[in-house]
Amino acid sequence: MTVRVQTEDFDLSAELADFAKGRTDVGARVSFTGVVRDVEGGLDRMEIEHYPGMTQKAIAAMVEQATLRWELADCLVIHRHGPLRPGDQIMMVATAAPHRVAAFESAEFLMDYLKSRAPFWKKEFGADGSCWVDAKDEDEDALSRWE
Amino acid sequence: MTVRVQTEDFDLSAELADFAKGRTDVGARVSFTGVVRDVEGGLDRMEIEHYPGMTQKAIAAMVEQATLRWELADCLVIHRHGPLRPGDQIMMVATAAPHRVAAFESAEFLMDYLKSRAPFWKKEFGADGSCWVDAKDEDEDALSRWE
Amino acid sequence: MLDVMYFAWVRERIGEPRERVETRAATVNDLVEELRTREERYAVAFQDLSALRVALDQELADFDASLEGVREVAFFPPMTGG
Amino acid sequence: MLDVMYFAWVRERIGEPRERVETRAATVNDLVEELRTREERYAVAFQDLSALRVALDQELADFDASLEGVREVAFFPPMTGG
Repeated sequence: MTVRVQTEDFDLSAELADFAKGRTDVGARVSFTGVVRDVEGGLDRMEIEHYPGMTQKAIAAMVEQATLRWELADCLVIHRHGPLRPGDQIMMVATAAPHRVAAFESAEFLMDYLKSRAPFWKKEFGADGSCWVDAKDEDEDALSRWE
Repeated sequence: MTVRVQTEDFDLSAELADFAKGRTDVGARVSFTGVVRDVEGGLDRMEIEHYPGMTQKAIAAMVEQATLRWELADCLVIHRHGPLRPGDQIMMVATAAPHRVAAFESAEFLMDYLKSRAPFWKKEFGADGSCWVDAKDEDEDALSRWE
Repeated sequence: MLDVMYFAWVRERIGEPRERVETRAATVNDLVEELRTREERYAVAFQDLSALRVALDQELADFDASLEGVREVAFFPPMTGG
Repeated sequence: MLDVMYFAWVRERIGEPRERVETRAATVNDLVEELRTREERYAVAFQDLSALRVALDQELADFDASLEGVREVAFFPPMTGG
């Protein structure tokens, strides 16, 4: 189980190349990658602020919850902070499990919690100035699925 | 949208490295990889038989259904046939979408349909002889989620 | 004339992957009945239809589907892809 | 004495990322009340508590939570990770 919070980009390919590889008890591997979108074409950059003392611990606690809930062989979370451009990778989650349902559900569980419970805040900078990205009700609602 | 049915292995890293990359309308990418498991330690190899005339068409139809149901920027399915060893990759699905829910759901939809509706049959060879892998009721039941 | 194909353990029980079948069967069920009476190996392979699936011209179909215009019929167990 | 930290637009409204606060507030709500009366910028930042979240010693908490034994309090808007 690995959690990394960093400003540097990550190489999804390299991360997945060795992820839970060669284990004969793993039938399913799922990965999710979040990417900076520029919906209206006016986004110059995004800056992600975080709470250094809390971030790593908060994510590790989510991973811990996932391992209690599902039979997981391995789990990896990487989340970036700092300035990012449209098309840049923001974060990734990877899960490895005996069965596909556990691999999918645990990855979705981690994503839902990262969205609303990991201490990150996104600010967008564009031609029209800057603004903090609002949390979405649907992201908060997504958590109810796991309660 | 790409569908490949092949005996050769695939490089997940290389496949994902360029998958829907550089598109600023894509916020989420999900990948699933299925791997040969050796649950009881007695598996020598698995052989996957398929129905050449039907396989590609059947999978393409599933991908088509997924694109009608979710807003997808891209979709990739690779499925192997022939002899495979424990730990070998069997298949992969990758989806790219504006939002994470579409990326996750479409990947799960494709997996559920591939399990029970793509014309592949698995035979396991071990110390105790060989046997065809039975379809599981839970895999058939999983389809009801999408009806 | 139909191309009839068999996969997985159906193929193993029939003993060949495909054959040309001269038939006037109107439906898949009729074809199955015809084959069953031919030889013991067909009777064995088609013993329990609930354990079988059928595709007509490479599309999944039901056993009561018509064979009119069909060129290729395939019999196989439930699929185990993924 | 408490370490009080601010993130995102709360930090921008307060004008600094952290400060040491001398207080005898018993709960987070009490601390918020104290800060509000200090200066206009606190009143602005803490105007609508439903738009804020609080963490005590780096764990999410409620505004009625006790500050007993707490060393670090952080205020911020709802998180937008992932």
